[in-house]
Amino acid sequence: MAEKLKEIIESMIFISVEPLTPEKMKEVLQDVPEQDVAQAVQDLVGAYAASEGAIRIIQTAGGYVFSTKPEFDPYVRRLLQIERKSKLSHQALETLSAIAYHQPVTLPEISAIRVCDSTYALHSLLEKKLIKIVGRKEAPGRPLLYRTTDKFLVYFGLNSLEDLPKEEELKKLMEEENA
Amino acid sequence: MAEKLKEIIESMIFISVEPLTPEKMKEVLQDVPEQDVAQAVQDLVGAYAASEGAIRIIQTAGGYVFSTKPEFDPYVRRLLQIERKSKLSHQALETLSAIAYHQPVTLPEISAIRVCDSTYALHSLLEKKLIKIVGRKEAPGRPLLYRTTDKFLVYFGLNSLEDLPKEEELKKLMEEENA
Amino acid sequence: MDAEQSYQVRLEIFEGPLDLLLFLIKKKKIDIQDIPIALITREYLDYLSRKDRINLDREAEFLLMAALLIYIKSQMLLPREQLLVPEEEPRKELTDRLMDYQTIKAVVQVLREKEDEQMQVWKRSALTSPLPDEDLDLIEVSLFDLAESFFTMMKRRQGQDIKVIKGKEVTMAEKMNEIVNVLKERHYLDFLEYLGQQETLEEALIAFFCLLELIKARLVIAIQEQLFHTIKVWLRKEAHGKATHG
Repeated sequence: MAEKLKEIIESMIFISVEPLTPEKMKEVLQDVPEQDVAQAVQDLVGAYAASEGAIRIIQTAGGYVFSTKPEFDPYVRRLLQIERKSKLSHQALETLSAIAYHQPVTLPEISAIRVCDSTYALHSLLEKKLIKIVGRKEAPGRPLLYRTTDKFLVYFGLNSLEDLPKEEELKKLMEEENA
Repeated sequence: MAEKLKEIIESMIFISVEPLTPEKMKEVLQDVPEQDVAQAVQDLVGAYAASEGAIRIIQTAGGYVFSTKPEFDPYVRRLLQIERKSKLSHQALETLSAIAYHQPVTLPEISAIRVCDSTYALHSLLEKKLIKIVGRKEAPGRPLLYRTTDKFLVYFGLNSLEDLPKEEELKKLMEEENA
Repeated sequence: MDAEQSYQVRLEIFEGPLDLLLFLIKKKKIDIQDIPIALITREYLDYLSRKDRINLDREAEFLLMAALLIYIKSQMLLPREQLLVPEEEPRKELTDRLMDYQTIKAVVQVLREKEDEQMQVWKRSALTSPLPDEDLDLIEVSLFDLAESFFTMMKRRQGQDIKVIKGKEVTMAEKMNEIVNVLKERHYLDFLEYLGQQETLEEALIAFFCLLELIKARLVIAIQEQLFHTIKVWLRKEAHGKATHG
């Protein structure tokens, strides 16, 4: 094991979500002398620091963790922003499902269905053009009515709203889970 | 930027939760010629493959992602205190195979191929997000159609559905089996 | 039966009728393109008669295949004026299905190997990112997620609504009569389903106690087939007359 000690520690730091502490390392590498582990960690950190690569190992919160070098921050940020935009959050998904099954529907109605204020989620769905405003409801305050768009159909690979799974179909599948 | 291209891509792959696709790279690196990006990716993957380190970059689901090398599996599991990753049941795997080779496909079709009711297996695959609903079949009862997901590719370390063994390869396997 | 065969048999847990058929075909060294139906049918039925060797949960599927085999056999015994073209051969569909299933079995093998490989490889799923990741929690959104999200939400809502106690007054006697009448009409009652149909929590509770009373009075019989499964309630036969006046 000794000759691979540096790499073993590398794999452990890589996979840890929290900074990997020397105590944790010790738990896994029980038979390895403490000073050997300490030396291997130092070698590893040094090797990454000396390399030309974009990642390094930093010591923080009493442990070790991989991080990108600061100079790559702009690219990382740009990437994360793009990834963020292209995904639906749980909030958005729940709001979208409420609209899909109840359309046309108003914001207060959606919030009532979800038992949760849905203003933010609604805006993000409008921005993504998955829903649209189709008019106002003849009700006190004349709230705006929302419907799903054609983009919604394309996003979920539907031909029409008729294609949405029916309650019975879903129920059958969900019951299997509890069986 | 050019001289740091390899490292920029490295930082992006490192930070990306899902396999980083060339399209995503392009979105961030708008002005960089496509072939330069492709070359840098190849250099980067090669450099990691050649290194002694514990991590490498693998190509899966049409993108790139960091992973540990298989030999460090015992240490990672000890660290995470995981006995073994749980495998798919035979039922689920057989159903998944039928879907992979016949997609898009309906539940009755899958059950017919297996001569075995596949509702339960289908649900567990949906829950694991290894398959997804992609629409309805234009047939009596308009049954839902299923397809494998990107997570399916990642799970089996495939880059695309093209990577699934071809008919001839399977035939060879079957002959060996019957020999 | 020799020792080797019994050993083999114990190892086999057939995944379905096709799996069993393929096993028999291999054992008898039969050409899949030219299956002697009479022989394979006999072998297959032989296996079924030793039921402990197949997965009993899917007995119906195994029996269905037996019926299909017998059907093919009878078709082949019918006198014909001319030879059938290969496509009309009743064995053709069976061969096709078996071939198809054989492919799937090979795929399973390949995927299992790949799964084994991937089991030893670790990727990072959670990362510390400089941006708040509240919007990053969904990796893949399918139509199923959308629909499931909706129906789960509705279920959650239903759970809340039942806490609202409405004004309707129901007595134990009324409820008991209602239950007995339902049982007479439908012969049995799904316990959970019935409770779920009650308009208010109060009414559901009354129904629950009524059922307990009826069970205690031995007017009805309640059976839970499996742990955590629903309970079914039947009217006892001897109770039919008595319960009318309930």
